[in-house]
Amino acid sequence: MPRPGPDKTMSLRDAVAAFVHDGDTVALEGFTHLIPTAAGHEIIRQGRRDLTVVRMTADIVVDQMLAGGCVRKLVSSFVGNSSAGSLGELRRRIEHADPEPLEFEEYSHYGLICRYLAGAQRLPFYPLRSYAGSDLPGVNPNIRKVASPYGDEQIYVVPPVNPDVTIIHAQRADRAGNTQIWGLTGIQAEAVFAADKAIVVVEEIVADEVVRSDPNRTVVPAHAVDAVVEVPRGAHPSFAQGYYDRDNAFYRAWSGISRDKEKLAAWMAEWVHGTADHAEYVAKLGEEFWAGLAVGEALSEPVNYGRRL
Amino acid sequence: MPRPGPDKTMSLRDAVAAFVHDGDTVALEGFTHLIPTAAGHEIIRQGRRDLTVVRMTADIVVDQMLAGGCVRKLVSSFVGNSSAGSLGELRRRIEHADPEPLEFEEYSHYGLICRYLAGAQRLPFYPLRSYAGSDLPGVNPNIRKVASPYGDEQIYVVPPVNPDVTIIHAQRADRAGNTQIWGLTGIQAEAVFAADKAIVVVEEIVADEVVRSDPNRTVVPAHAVDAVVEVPRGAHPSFAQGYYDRDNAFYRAWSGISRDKEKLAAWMAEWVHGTADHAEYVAKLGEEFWAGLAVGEALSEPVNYGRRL
Amino acid sequence: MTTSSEILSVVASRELAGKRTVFAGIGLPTLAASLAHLTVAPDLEIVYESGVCGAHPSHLPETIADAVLITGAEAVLSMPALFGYVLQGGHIDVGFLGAAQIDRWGNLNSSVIGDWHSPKVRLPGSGGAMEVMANSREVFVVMRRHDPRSFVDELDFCTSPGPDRALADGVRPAGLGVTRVITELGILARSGPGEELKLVALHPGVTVDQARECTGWPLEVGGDLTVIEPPSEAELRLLREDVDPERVYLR
Amino acid sequence: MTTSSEILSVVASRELAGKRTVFAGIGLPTLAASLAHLTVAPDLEIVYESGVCGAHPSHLPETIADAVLITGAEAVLSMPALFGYVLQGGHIDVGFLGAAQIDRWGNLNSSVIGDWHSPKVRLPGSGGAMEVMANSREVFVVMRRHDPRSFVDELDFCTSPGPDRALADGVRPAGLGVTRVITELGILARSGPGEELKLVALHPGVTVDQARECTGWPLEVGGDLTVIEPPSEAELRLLREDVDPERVYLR
Repeated sequence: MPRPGPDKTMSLRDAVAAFVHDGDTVALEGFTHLIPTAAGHEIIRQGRRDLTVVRMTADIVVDQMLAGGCVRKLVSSFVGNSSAGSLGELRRRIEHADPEPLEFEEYSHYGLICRYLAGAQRLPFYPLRSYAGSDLPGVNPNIRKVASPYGDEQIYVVPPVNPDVTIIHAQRADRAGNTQIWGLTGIQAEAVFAADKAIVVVEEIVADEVVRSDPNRTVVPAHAVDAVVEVPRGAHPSFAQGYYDRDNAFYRAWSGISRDKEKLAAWMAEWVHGTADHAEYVAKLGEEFWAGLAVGEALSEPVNYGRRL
Repeated sequence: MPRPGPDKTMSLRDAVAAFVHDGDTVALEGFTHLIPTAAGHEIIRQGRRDLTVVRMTADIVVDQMLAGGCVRKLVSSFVGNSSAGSLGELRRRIEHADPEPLEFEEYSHYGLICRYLAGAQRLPFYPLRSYAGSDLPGVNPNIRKVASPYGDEQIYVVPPVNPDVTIIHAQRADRAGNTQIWGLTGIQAEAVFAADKAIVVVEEIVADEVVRSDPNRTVVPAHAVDAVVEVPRGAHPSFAQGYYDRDNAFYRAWSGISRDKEKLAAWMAEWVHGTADHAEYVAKLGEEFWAGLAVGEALSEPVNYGRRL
Repeated sequence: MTTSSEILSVVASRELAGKRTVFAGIGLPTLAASLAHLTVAPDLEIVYESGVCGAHPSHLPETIADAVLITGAEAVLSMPALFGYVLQGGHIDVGFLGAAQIDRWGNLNSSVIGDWHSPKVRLPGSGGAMEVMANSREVFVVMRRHDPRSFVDELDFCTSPGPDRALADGVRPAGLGVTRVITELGILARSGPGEELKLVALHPGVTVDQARECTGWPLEVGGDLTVIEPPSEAELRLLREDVDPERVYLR
Repeated sequence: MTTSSEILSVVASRELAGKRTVFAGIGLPTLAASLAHLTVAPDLEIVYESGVCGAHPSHLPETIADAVLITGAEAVLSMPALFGYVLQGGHIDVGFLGAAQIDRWGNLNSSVIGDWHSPKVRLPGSGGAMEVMANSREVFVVMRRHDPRSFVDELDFCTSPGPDRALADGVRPAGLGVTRVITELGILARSGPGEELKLVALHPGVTVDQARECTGWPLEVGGDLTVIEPPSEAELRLLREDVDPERVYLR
């Protein structure tokens, strides 16, 4: 029997207004692929303050949110502009408390993954084979040790993270929030399940039939999603597999932009505060620019799910 | 640069001979879907003894392995013939030690899932929110408690399981062992990663290009697989999504067959010991029978992985 | 004539008013949930233990893993995701469970009759029942037979403990445990930890004494004991024509 | 003329003889692994931190998550599967790491120069480096610059500890830690816990004294100190024509 799920589609402006509040803990995930940049920019436009941002790879979008004055605390396992250089604002905040200090809670990648795993599973802690002998537990009291009840082994554990809201970017979803991702799927599902609320930003909202033709492709089921937002090219300068490629030139340029406070302020004024929304940002980049990131076709072979005769 | 992986294809006879030894701990997984029946039958034909069998849903194939005299100990979270009745041999072993006792280590589904998760991740234990107040920890000393280091909370934990060999059935794999499953994927990936050796039995071995057209469909990567075995219809009486449907009539018949020791012995003699291999078992069932389990077409819509221009 | 299966399905469906997610096995629970979706809970989604979310089956499924549940579904999840993120993660409003034995606190036995070490009858065991009990916001139990062998003073074995037993074991439970038991005689209910199951409703023509005789503990009666409204024409028509037209489970 | 990148890639590739799985970042490690696949390790598979296994890229990738690594790959794994099952599960023979500082036990710093609480330079941090160190059977480090600022007597901060520090912390390590450090001067090596990194090989023309001067601890020399065989014609041809024909990383 057909069961159209509830329609959770919203504009990005409304979704951020409804689900991101001053002082919230906000997780933005996407490992190099499908970084929710458009959502980060909208948070800056709406002037959110005192956020705790959780993100495994704190990269350009985090540096921009820092420059936007949105962030009091960062929880991360890698703070850098990929392999393309430094994050100017982040380094000023940490190295010089300029313009103000940044609280930084530091993990390794798997440590932060395990925090999401614990959060998604409502576990009080999650064990992992990292941290033994590292100086990190000395500067992060959240990293603790537990004795195994099956021998004399000890193991480090991390506590759950349960963001007030998790924001991810994906290739497509239906109106109810069934979200499909291909290529790198990262930690998106766990970050959504760990959160109290979840916003899914997608390249395109598709008909229910498209999603249902391949239910294994659904990384996040509708019941875990609160808002579905269509923002084409919303992951720029990162990429969306099969939609557009990574803007490597912008990654390389970011070190230079962010190193200089005035350049950075000018960039923010022009590209974030100076655009009403992501559609304007996309249009401002221009069709010639986007043609340079266009990708060709490499279709998956269909599989047969079968039909009872 | 093209890199043809090593060819791990073998016959089922050779794979069982090479990787399943008397006294081994053998995990057979597949939750209703893709149950590795053909592999269970080959283990019986080769007369393996004193196995510890790990399987979440101990159902018909386990009852058959018990009847074949292969099993000393069972680790499971559900012992029954789906919703279609009882397992005669299993009940005789447990209720009457007839013809001999069966060691039984009992869990809940998530408890056994967590044992695979711990095994796959080389963790000394895995926490879960089950067992509090249950009588199961009283009869299974492997289920223990740990105090959280983040408050006064206590939580039950289970130890890892690391089978000597895990056997799964899948729709398809390439010769190197990259294994693709759609429909219910269950606990197959974790059961393989937890094991020392892994045998993947498939409906069909496909060209490398088929697998590579959709890498997200690969549930188990080649480096975790030791043998790839092509056995069409090797999951009967369970089903393979898109290949053939479940033989519900056989499930319903099993209670009657297994309740009666002589009937059971006759069935084993005819269908397992009386067939040289699964191809003979399939042929003996006959094409008319298989036509009754045939399924129609419901193809997934292709997705675009993209190609750099 | 209305069958016992029809009555139980309809009564259970009404209890799902306004719920969003239900964890259900095949049979009466899915009939109840499917009917509720058409009546009192339009946004209801059935989540199956096999990992299927948002199924749109072409035929009535015979198992929780039936191929027809997968084709056309909205999502199919792995076991770790289904049990870890969805169930233990707290996304299930109502879990349906059955059992061989239930006690006054809603603790359930699905493991053995007799002693676990040498049982008279070996039953299937927990499966995911323990997880459904520990993690759903509340649990509904549908028991066809209401008799003292099933409604016992003391369980032979506690497979799936309610929150009272969890608390006694030092663990703070996530949900309320069993809140509704729907039987051929009526409805037993409790609102959560610390409370016994009380008789709150009877089918027309059933007496309090009958219910007490069929219950293995001294059954208390709730202050607001009601008579259950029989299935309406509309409910029966939906059940018979839309939910299970071939009467696979409405036998 | 042979460049320093070419020499380091060739020397590192030789150390991969017979290995099956390598965890590598983009740059010299992938060049070394790709060359090894064509020479001394025909079954070698590169596993990327992003989750890609068995990549068949159409173009030389610019990051470990480059779209060209995904299209046509044999498998793409989620982060929990990649870090939990593949890496922590013990499926990696050799992990490649870099660092700002290394000490004589192969402990690595990629977090800060100066004090963590108010660093002179904030570096990217662990990423997955700590996990690669803790879980690979052994770790190779390629350091372009061999100088006392990088090869230090004492780390400013220990991000990724070797097995000696893990043992001192009461945890039994899974792997051997750093076994090879390949630099512009030569190769330092140790076979596992309890051993210091010793100088075992020098590039032609480099002296022991030079290596000692460039190392921030009193560098011991292994008994079998050898001179590194320069890249062969065949190795250079494969590297230049097949692995990185556009000289993206061979700069």
